[in-house]
Amino acid sequence: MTAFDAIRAVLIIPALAAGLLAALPGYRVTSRINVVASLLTLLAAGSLFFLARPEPGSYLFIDDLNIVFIVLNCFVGFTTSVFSMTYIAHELETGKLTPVYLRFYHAMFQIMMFGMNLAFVSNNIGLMWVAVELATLSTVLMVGIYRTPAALEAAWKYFILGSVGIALALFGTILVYMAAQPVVGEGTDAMVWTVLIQKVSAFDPALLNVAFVFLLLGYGTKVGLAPLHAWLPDAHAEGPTPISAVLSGLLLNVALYALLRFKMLLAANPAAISPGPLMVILGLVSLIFAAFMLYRRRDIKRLFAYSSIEHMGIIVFAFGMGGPLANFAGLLHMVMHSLTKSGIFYAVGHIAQIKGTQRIADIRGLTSTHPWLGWGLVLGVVGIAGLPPLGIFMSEFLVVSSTFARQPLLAIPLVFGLLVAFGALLLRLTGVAFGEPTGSTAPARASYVPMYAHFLLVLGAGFYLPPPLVSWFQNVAGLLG
Amino acid sequence: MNGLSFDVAHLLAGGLVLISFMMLYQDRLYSLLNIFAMQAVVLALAVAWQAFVQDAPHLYVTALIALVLKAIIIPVALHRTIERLGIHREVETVVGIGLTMLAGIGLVALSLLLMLRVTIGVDALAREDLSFALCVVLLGLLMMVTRRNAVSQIVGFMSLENGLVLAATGAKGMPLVVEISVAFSVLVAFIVIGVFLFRIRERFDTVDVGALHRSRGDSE
Amino acid sequence: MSGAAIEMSAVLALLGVAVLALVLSRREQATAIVYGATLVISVIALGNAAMRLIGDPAGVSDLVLPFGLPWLGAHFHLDALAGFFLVVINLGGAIASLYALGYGRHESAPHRVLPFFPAFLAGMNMVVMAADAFSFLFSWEFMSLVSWALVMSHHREADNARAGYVYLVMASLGTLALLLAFGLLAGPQGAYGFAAIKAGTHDPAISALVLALMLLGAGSKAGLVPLHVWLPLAHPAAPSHVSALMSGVMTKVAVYAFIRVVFDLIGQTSWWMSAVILLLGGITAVLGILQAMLEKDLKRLLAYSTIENIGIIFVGLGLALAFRGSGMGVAAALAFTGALFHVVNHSLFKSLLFMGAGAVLTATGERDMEKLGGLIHRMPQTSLAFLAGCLAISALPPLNGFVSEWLAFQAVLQSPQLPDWGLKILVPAIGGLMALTAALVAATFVKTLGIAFLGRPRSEAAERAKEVDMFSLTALFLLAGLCLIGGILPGLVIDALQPLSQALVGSRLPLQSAEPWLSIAPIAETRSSYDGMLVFVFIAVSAAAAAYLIHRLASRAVRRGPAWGCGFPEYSPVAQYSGASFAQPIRRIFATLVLGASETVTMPPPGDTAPARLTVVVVDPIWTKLYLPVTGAIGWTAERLNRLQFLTIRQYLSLVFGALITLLLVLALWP
Amino acid sequence: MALILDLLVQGSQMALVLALAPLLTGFVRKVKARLTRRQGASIIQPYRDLLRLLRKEVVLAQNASWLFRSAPYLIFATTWVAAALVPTFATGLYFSWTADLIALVALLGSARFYQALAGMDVGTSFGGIGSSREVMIASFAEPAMLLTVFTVALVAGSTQLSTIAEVMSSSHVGLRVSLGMALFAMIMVAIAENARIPVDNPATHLELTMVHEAMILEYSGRHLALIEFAASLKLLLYCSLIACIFMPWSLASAEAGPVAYLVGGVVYLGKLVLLGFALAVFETAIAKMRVFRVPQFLGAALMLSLLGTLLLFVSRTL
Repeated sequence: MTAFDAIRAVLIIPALAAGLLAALPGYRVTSRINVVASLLTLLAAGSLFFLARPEPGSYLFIDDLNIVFIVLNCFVGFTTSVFSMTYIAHELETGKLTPVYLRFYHAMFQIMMFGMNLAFVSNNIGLMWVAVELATLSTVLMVGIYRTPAALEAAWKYFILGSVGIALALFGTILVYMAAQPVVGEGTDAMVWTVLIQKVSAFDPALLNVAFVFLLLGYGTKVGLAPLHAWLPDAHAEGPTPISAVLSGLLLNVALYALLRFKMLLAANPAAISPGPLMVILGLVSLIFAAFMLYRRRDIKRLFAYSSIEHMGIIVFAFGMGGPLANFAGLLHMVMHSLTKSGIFYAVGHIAQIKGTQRIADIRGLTSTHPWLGWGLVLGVVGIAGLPPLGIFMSEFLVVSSTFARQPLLAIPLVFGLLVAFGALLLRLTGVAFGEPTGSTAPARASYVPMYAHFLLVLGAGFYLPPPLVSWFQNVAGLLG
Repeated sequence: MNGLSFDVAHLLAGGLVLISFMMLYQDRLYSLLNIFAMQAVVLALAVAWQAFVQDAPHLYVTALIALVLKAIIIPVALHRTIERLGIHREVETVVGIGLTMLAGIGLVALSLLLMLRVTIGVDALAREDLSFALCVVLLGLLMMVTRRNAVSQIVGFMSLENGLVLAATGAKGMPLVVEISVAFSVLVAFIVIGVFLFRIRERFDTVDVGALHRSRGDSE
Repeated sequence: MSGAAIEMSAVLALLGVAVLALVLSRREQATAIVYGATLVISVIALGNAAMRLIGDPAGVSDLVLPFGLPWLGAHFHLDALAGFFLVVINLGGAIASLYALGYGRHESAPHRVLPFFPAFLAGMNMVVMAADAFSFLFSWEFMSLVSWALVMSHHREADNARAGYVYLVMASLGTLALLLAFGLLAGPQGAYGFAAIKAGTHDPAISALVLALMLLGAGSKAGLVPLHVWLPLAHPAAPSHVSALMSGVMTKVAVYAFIRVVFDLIGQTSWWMSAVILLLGGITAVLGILQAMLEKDLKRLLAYSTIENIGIIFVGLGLALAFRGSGMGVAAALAFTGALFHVVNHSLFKSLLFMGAGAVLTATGERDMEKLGGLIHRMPQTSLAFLAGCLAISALPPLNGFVSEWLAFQAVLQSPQLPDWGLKILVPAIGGLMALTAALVAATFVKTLGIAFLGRPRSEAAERAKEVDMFSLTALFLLAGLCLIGGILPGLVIDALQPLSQALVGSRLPLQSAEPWLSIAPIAETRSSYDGMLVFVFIAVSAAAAAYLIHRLASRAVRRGPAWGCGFPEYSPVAQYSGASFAQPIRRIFATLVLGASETVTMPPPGDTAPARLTVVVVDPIWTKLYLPVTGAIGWTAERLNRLQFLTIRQYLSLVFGALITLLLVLALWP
Repeated sequence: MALILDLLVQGSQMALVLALAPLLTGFVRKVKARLTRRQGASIIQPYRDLLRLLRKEVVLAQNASWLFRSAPYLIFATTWVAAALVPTFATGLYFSWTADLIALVALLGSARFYQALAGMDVGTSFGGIGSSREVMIASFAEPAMLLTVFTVALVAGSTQLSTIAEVMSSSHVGLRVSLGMALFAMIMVAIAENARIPVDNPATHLELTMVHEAMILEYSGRHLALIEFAASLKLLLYCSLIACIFMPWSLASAEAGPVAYLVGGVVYLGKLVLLGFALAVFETAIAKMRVFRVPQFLGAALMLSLLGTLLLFVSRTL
């Protein structure tokens, strides 16, 4: 089998699974099928490493950049499916979900995986746009799945803002096509990324500039950059926790990936504005804004949603800075954040189920009552706050130090934001994990495997990055320019 | 390409912008819907003309969708929604109509300013189309943010999308145009259904701050 | 196996113990196993480091591990400086483990202490070993993190939670400052290795900025005013053997960081920088000891006195920097030696005192001195060891505290040769501050010992106190003995320190072991000399002789009788002088201006039998003037921004719209 | 042989201070009595008191601890060692380098430390008052003393008393403002440290005014004797310190031979008489001040000494 089959497998397995899951009743079977399908997808994705790269087709292709995203995507998708087995079982018992919705949920989960994988492997900016929209719509439906007023409102907000974002992104895409068309010629080729990146230097800079603004805002809405972030906290807070995990861990990455592709295009055109400054500014704004917003949060899932905004800010900032060090740091940070944040959401999901609330004020002393969950949360928050020995420390180290050496004035707000966010996260953590326990002390019926699997990976990365991974990251960092 | 085709395309595109302004001007929902239907018709014409000029038959599908869905079905659906939900008939504006118009003119100026930087290398038709499309998009957005009713916001969104379709069809030989327009129609349909299902009466602001305080863990 | 390799394997072993502790932390015998293991490992590491320091001080053994930054690897090294601080760390670690073998058995939640204690030791060792920016900061923050976990070990008390919070936030502020400093030193290419940094040249502006950042970073960990606020909260919150490590040893790791960067990495500095350090040090010393004097919580008092000692150490370092900058080699060596000597001393007697406080805590369950008293009868050995600690920290001969104090004063007396007038005038003034500090320290520890151990018990708990176990006592007397040895054989320590001073300030003091009668004469005997050994012998002999003669020739009769109560027959222990009343004169004189201390007396009206009240308020001006405003500002901003959480969709859309229009405008107006 | 001789000289000095101390106290008392038109006790009365006390039994408070009992010996020993190390009739004695000026101050400090602790041991309020006030006074007196030491040491370029004495007696020092200030400061400190009027009154037993006496209120018998002895040793120490620094005339230098030593000894006695007389006059001339005015008195000393140190730099290059 060639890599192309692997790519197709990555797309087809979820699609088939979606159909199957939509048809089958019964949660035991479906949830297992869900896991199996995700596992198969992961295997297919993993095989991409070892198989020879095919020539990029006009619709699908695989290169150093997107393989990172695909593998990460499938991995987190797999662990999430494992996590959602226990989680959804509990939701069924408490009657928050009915079997019908459960079927729907599993189908949607696979469709979303399909959409995201498609977005990654698509070599065609039009196709990529469609895929992103598909992924977004499927998550919208899942966010509203509880049908409480808050959930519906969150889904609605997500839907409207998302649609506007989609529209802007499309306009940007059209502009890129317009820019490409005179050089590349009419037809599909003018939308094939691999072709564009070769010829982009000849494109009309003015068109590219306008295009980038629309793309930045369009896909930036999905990345959750302030001030386009509004949908993100509520969508995380009101949807089922597995979806929160996937949103933070994956969907933001999808949009980020799209953004990066176009950044590379623009960077390759000498006459166009350099995308760096815009991204740096948006990143800083998001970071500092989110850092302050963390202080007044009362809902634990919304808290971590805002921390996702904060970290997306850091990542976008890093990519905006550019250069081998910063890009490396950005990639590393993205991977680490996906793993850590989804792990945190696994923990939070179980915690919320045990305590029967998401109000931070009602959750206390977890390390005493539920040591595994409590210390897991501590580990995750410590990691997300950028403390060693977890992986994010390394990326933050690189971002801050390299920035301060190049642009001291940019490093000050960066450090300020980091510190403010740290203060808020630690404040909440102290309340939740320590102190006199409150609420139910019933033992958790949860599988800690996904959570601790993520944390162990991040922990390992904090100590030691395997050389192949490193050279590969450096390679990609080089691609990003 | 010969002058005539250019002029016609130019005329139609300009017509779209004009109609966007008319929509901004309206203060009654029904007439707003009618004018939107009119914009859809003009869009359909423009798309059809492009199909004819670029002799790209698949574009006729897009034109047809525009005509059937946007000019007929959705306006009717919205009419019925308004009656069912008893939404009262005035367009609630955030800022005065006049101010909105001024802002609109500013937007038009801005988009022209942006597009005039584009080199003449790109063929003139595309260039004009783009600048007009940008105007329509921006005006649609402006409408969304200056109107309170859900309905008029949807209308704004759809006119924004009209702008997109215009741009897409204006871009010569752009693939996937049909698919994209279909996808968008689905989106719009979702929105309309959403409005209808969720009984979103006056505005998207159903859940005001007070409601948030109740429904979210984030209140003081 | 090279020195560095042995040291790092010790670190790995410690981490292994930590994991082991995680596994069996809830077992009964876990305490003995873990602390036994840490004791052994620390002793090995101690021996290794000491051999490096004495055996071949000039040599450097390097070690590169395939961890950390991929393209750089994790660099570790063991040179004289590292060796010295490793000795301090592992000595403290070993004795703390020994102490904990007994003390740990009283721990309420051992599973919250055992895993982190070895990790804490490992972290401190790693910081000192690290030879590149990444490994350094990694270990540094790791150290902060595990010590935070230890502070949170008694997390159910709300104060501890707050303490842990303030501590970790301040710690990460420090880490970020260090991060920026190393970012500057490493440059855009990211040359993070210490060797590379040292090789590179840094222009004055950069090195000034780095120094400022180091004062922020290392100062916040060491407890330099105004970054000291976390220290009196966090150190007491931890279990006592950990408090001993945090106060006695971890602050020294911060000092190490400062020395490593300022003396070793950035090279030459200009005079006003040392002036800044001197001022900060002097202010820190006085403020710290004043607050200690007014404190009634035994462990917090010790924490404040740590701040004071850090101040003295930084004064020493500032002097060394000033002299080095003015090319006065011997004077620089003198000041530097004094500072390092004080590092050793403080680590010894502060550990001793904290462990003594721990013993009191186990025996009585009280930290409030106003509830103690009379312990000298019930815990005589502990009291004796604690007395030794108090004498040492009050810089009284013949114990070690005096020697470093003496060296510091000798260094101050070199100031007239300074070429720069500002320093000429400043240094004696700082000397005055140090003299004031010394006097206040003595006063403070008279109070501590007198209130907590002497007099009559002020509470039930104090009456029922019992002497603590053998392990604790051994540890206490070990430290007391070391304090004495350091005091009577200072020459050996000074000689051991000379390689460092040679390496870092470029010159050394004459060989002390050559001096007659084990005396020390850092510059010349005609200038100044001191002989701890003889002083000790003289005092001992004359005291013993006096006692012997009197008992022999005069009388030895003793009769017990009631104390003279000014006519009152038997009156309650409450009537004794309390700590607050003991401190009152000094509070009125000094604290009124410095700490805004205020008394309010509420007298009941005549005829009313209600008691009169005297309430004393002492506020740390730095907390109210510096920290509260900052936190307030953050809260205010958060409140304002929080409105954005509750907008309507239309308003959110207008945000998007606004962003779009702004960017388009920028584009349109782009040149 | 030479070594033994040196040791002899050193030993004789130690014996000398021991012998002279009560005499000085007695002399001062006698002069004070005479100045107030009283007959006054004999000049050797202090010796008698000491012997009497030594022979008496010790009455200990019920809860006096080992610290309370060992403190007097330590106080006595430290003070004696300190006193013995100050050049009296000759400089450069064999062990003179054992402790320099700073170490002397510290030795006196430790004596005070033990005394304050002993005061708090029994747990009466008087002990508390005494110790608390003692450390308060010390917190001014000690820095003032150290700064005076700085001034002197900066002039002499040494903290070694013998060296200082030599430099001071040499011609090129001359008269200096800062030295004058140092002298004044040291005298004020000496007054405070020796619990003399106006800071404290060794004769009073009115509880509320006493400082030094309050600390030793519980002491009796040999313990009291030792403490009294230490007190008079301290007085002697300060006198000979002032003498050695500010009037270092005809101090015999090391190995100067018996004749020089003899001359030195006689001159030394003269200095003591002078200082003792001055002290007595001063004490009779003024009244005791309130405890909370003491800080102002000693604060003045502190300021004087600091000014002295700083003025050095403007006065003349060193």
